[in-house]
Amino acid sequence: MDGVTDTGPAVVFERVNRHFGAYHALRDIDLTVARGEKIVVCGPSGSGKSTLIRCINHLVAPQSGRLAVCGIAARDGRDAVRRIRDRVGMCFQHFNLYPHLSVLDNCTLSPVHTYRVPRAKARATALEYLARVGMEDQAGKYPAQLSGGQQQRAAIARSLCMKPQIMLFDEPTSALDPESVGEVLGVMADLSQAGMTMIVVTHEMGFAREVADRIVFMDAGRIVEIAPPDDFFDNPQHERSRRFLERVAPQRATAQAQERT
Amino acid sequence: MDGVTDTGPAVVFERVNRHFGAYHALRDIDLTVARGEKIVVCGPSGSGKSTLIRCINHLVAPQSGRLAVCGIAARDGRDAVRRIRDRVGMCFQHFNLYPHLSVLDNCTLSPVHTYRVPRAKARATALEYLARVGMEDQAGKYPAQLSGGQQQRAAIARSLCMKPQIMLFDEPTSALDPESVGEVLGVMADLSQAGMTMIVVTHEMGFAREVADRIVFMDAGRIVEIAPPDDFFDNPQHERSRRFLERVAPQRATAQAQERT
Amino acid sequence: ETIRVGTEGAYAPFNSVSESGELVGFDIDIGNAICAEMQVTCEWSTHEWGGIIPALNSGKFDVLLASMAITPERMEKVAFSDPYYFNTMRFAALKDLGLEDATPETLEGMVLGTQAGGVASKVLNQYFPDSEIKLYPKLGEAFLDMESGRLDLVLESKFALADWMNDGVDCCEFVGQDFLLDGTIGAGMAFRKEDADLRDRVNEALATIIENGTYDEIRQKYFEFDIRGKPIAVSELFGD
Amino acid sequence: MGHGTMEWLALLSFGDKGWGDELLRGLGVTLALSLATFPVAVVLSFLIHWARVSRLGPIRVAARAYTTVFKTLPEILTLLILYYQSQALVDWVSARLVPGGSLSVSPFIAGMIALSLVISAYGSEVVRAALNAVGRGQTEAAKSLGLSRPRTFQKVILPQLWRHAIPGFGNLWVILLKDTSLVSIIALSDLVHVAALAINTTREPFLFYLLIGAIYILLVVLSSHLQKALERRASRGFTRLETGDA
Amino acid sequence: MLDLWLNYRGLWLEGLVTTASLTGLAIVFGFFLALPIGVLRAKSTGLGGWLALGYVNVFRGMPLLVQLFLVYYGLGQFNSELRAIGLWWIFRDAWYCGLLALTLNTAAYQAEIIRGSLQTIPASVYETNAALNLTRWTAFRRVLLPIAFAKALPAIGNEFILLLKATSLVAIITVFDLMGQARYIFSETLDLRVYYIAAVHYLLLVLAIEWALRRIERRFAWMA
Ligand SMILES: Nc1ncnc2c1ncn2[C@@H]1O[C@H](COP(=O)(O)OP(=O)(O)OP(=O)(O)O)[C@@H](O)[C@H]1O
Ligand SMILES: Nc1ncnc2c1ncn2[C@@H]1O[C@H](COP(=O)(O)OP(=O)(O)OP(=O)(O)O)[C@@H](O)[C@H]1O
Ligand SMILES: [Mg+2]
Ligand SMILES: [Mg+2]
Repeated sequence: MDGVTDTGPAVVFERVNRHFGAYHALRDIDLTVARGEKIVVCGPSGSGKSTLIRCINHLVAPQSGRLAVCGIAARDGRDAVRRIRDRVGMCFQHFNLYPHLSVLDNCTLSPVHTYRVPRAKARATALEYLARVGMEDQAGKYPAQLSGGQQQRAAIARSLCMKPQIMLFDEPTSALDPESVGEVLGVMADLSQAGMTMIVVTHEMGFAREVADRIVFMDAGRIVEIAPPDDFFDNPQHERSRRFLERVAPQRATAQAQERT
Repeated sequence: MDGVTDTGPAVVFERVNRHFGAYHALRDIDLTVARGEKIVVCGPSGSGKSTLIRCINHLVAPQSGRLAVCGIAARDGRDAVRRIRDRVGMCFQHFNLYPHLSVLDNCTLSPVHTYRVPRAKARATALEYLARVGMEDQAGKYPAQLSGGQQQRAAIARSLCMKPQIMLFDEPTSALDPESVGEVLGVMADLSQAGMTMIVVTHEMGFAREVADRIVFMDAGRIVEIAPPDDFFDNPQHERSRRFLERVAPQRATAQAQERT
Repeated sequence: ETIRVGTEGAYAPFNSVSESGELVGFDIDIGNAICAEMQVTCEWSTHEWGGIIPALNSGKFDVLLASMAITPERMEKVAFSDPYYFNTMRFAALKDLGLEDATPETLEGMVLGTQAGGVASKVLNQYFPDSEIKLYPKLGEAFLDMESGRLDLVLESKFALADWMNDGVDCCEFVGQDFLLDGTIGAGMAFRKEDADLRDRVNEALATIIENGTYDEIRQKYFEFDIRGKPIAVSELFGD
Repeated sequence: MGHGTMEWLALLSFGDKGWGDELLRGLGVTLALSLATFPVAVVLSFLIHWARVSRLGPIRVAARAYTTVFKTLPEILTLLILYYQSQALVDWVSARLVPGGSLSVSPFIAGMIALSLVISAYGSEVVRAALNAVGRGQTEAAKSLGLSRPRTFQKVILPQLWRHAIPGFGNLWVILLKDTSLVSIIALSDLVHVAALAINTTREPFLFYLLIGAIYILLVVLSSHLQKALERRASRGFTRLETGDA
Repeated sequence: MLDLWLNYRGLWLEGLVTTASLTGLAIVFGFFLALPIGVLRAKSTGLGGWLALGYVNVFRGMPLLVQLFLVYYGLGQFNSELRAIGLWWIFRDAWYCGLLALTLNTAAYQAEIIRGSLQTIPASVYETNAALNLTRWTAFRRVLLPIAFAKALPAIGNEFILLLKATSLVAIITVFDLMGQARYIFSETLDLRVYYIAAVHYLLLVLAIEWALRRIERRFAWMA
């Protein structure tokens, strides 16, 4: 939101590492995400997917290596983190809407108080984005009055109000009931068509196949495989990816369960 | 445990009803379970499955109709309920082991204190049953030191220590991680092969198909359909059973999810 | 035989607790003299002033010996012995005020204090409607507030006030006259109404110790003057 | 006022001229009253809880009324009412049972009764929360294994209950300890009452109230350390599991 | 019993007003005092945190009765010093002293409530604040405080009722609140029913507070 238009890659990881105490959560991550690219990150639980994308907007600080977002590295001066976060929107698994604010106020809080956008203008922008996610008629409601799917769409609109260049999604549909998954994935697909740079952690393999430019598969803190979706799903290169796909592809999983008894 | 060997049916429900306040949880239940028979009860959430099997050992008291277990009805004298519970073992979704007692003490508590079995004998019996569920080497541990699957197997052993004639299982695997489901279903399959009368609430359809003599399908407090597993799965008679099977059979569910995106 | 005697224990010099934790004072000595005369053992206990009559009536002790003024209201609840002295009231005022006299007019707007539930509180409520009145659970607390200047005057037993002011306190001085609540016939010991027997025996013993000089001996320990003379009634002083 | 440190120390000395020994006795009364009341209050808490979940409607209603009343009345009012009214009650009962005998309810007993009533009204909630924390599953498992109700309580519920009840009861103990100060109002010679007597003659309210305030703080801090230790003990069996070698 | 109330109804009503105003003012002043203390307790591990902990321990560790005596009679001993610094008008008045002691006391309890609710705010809220680039002050004022307050509301409501009961102790320092009036009327009549009448007043006050709290809590329906 500070007017600089960057042209280089959206995100660059170079040998990034992160420990939690003794636990090595990210190991030598190398990854370059181009402008407008859509990345889906998958992998077993605990493999470091969340840690990876949280590094991008510095909810988790990387400990070694280089990480540049829109050309800005966190080390570049005092308010670099703020400038990175200006450019990066994030949606969480549990939506994380502010429960005490209406949907509209959720959307205008940061523009009004952080960016000093006049309140009327912030509202107009918010309503525009809410309309884009099909939530314009819910603007006055509180999060607790909405379904999970509606909450997640409101959260997406809230992020868009910051006019980010990159959107991060951490399992945006895994806390939703099956009926709501579709509506959120729909909004995300729209967004991708509009050319947003997106990095999405998800297990929705249908979505991944459809929307992703590349799939990043992680295990035990490492990126094990990066491949276009068709290659990844139909011809996984690594033993671990294959095992993972067996487990998340339900047809095979069921077959296994029946063998057990 | 009072030496009477019964020969009639294991459980007989005749027009049994149960209300919770205004809610009619069991409606005119008729069901006869023969000695040695294996019944799987399934149905949507809230349909009354748990209530049905809890009636059998009087954790829930039926309000009208007749319910006889091993020929004993609760009305037959003051300690009828106790005599029924002597003959019926139960395993719960959340295992309900006593957290302050070791596995072995969990198994011997009731024999020693209720049935006055000498402690040494009770321990020998307990170790025997623990061996049968593959838990003899965990006898000294406390429940919280065990995995979910181990806890459930310990709970099964604990029930067996009472030498029950009927075993009830209320969703014994639904609180387990996928890897542990198999070990518990395995123990249950063993038990069924040994000729135990079993009534199992579960959504593990593989297990149901393999082990059950009959499937009881419930909806909204009623028994909607009773059929042998092959008939039930391949050719459900009722619209509701069909809808239910569509939902729990994962192949179709996945197909649906993918269509959405 | 044991007689259980109740008192307050916070009303020097009549009844109070010393540094060594013993009950001391004029009331205590008189009580002990009476018990000795009756050849019984006194068993003392202390009670909160505000509830001391209910405590007597509910049987927590048998004789109430706490410098209680005999009033018609109280006589409805309990029976009294013959008066054993006249507890006259007097105002003590802050010296800074430089008061000449204490009348309802001169004390208008001032803060007057006394112990709740005593005869002085009756006088204040009845005759001083234009002053602010503060009532304390314990008399000692009223003295603390005089010393800190929260109270302008305190109305209480002249003897209690004298005892306090003799104790190295130089904030205050007596103003006005001694007086007595109307209908009061002195301080007496109280009994449950059904214990008339006990009361008669105590009256007898009281008469004896007054006669044989024991009473005066005790009185001289505490007061240099006679405390059995009857002063002027309050209604004559302030009444309209 | 105007006293130096030496004079203050003299006031607090143990002996005929100082208040040290009286204060110590007052502390004894405070502690004795708390210690005597607490077990009664705990047992009452259980009884009230059971009454609240009783199958008999009138008992449930009575128990609800009990907790509502004693949770809304100021403790000092409860104490005064009980102090005077309980004597009337005792007289009424003893007139029927032991003709001629007159029992007197001492301030100590009255304080004990009043504080037990108040504390147990809150305590029944501690019991309820602790039982909830133990969970219905435990009772159901015990039932299905044929354990009798008393056995279930003794062998299954009680050993687990303490762990969940200690913080709640610890809290109530501290409240009780402080509430004993109210008995000074009915002239029981506890710490506060002794302080008031001392102030009557020494005219040093600041010193004495500060001193007994510090004593109470000390007691409360000690109690909370004791409570932490008990909590650790009670959860030993359980935490071992969590850090165990499984 | 009604006669006993009617005979003294002026006093009863005065007492009711005194009790209600003392309680209401103390809870509000106490809240604003508790706010910084609670925040320090929750956030600061340095000197501020220690001081806040000390405050809480002192005011929760002493019986309120002792605090009242200490403020009223204890500080009264220093009347000349207080006069010198011009604060005597507060300490001269028993009502102010009562209000001061009650405020200090409830602030300690409310600070712990605020600390508790601040500490139960999940990490996800802090993460969201960071992701939305909120400044620390905006995050604190617009997000953390409202959420903490809503979480604390039931406990503060409870504290309100406890404080109402505690107010009865100011009677001991000569304030004529409900309890003070009851003690006075009792000394006039020596009739135990006076205390039962006082009890009914307290019951009604508590019911009124509970009713008001339910209404306020309904405004925080978004907590669901
Ligand atoms: N703040 C933290 N403190 C300590 N350990 C952490 C923290 N965040 C993550 N971890 C650990 O790092 C590892 C990777 O966590 P991460 O959340 O990135 O996994 P994930 O792939 O997102 O898993 P999931 O699919 O369960 O969300 C886990 O073992 C986790 O316990
Ligand atoms: N103790 C109880 N008190 C009140 N209602 C109850 C009680 N137990 C069960 N119910 C109600 O009875 C209905 C049937 O419950 P039940 O537990 O038997 O369903 P279920 O088929 O086992 O469902 P699930 O698959 O969720 O376990 C539900 O609506 C439930 O809310
Ligand atoms: Mg994650
Ligand atoms: Mg169920």
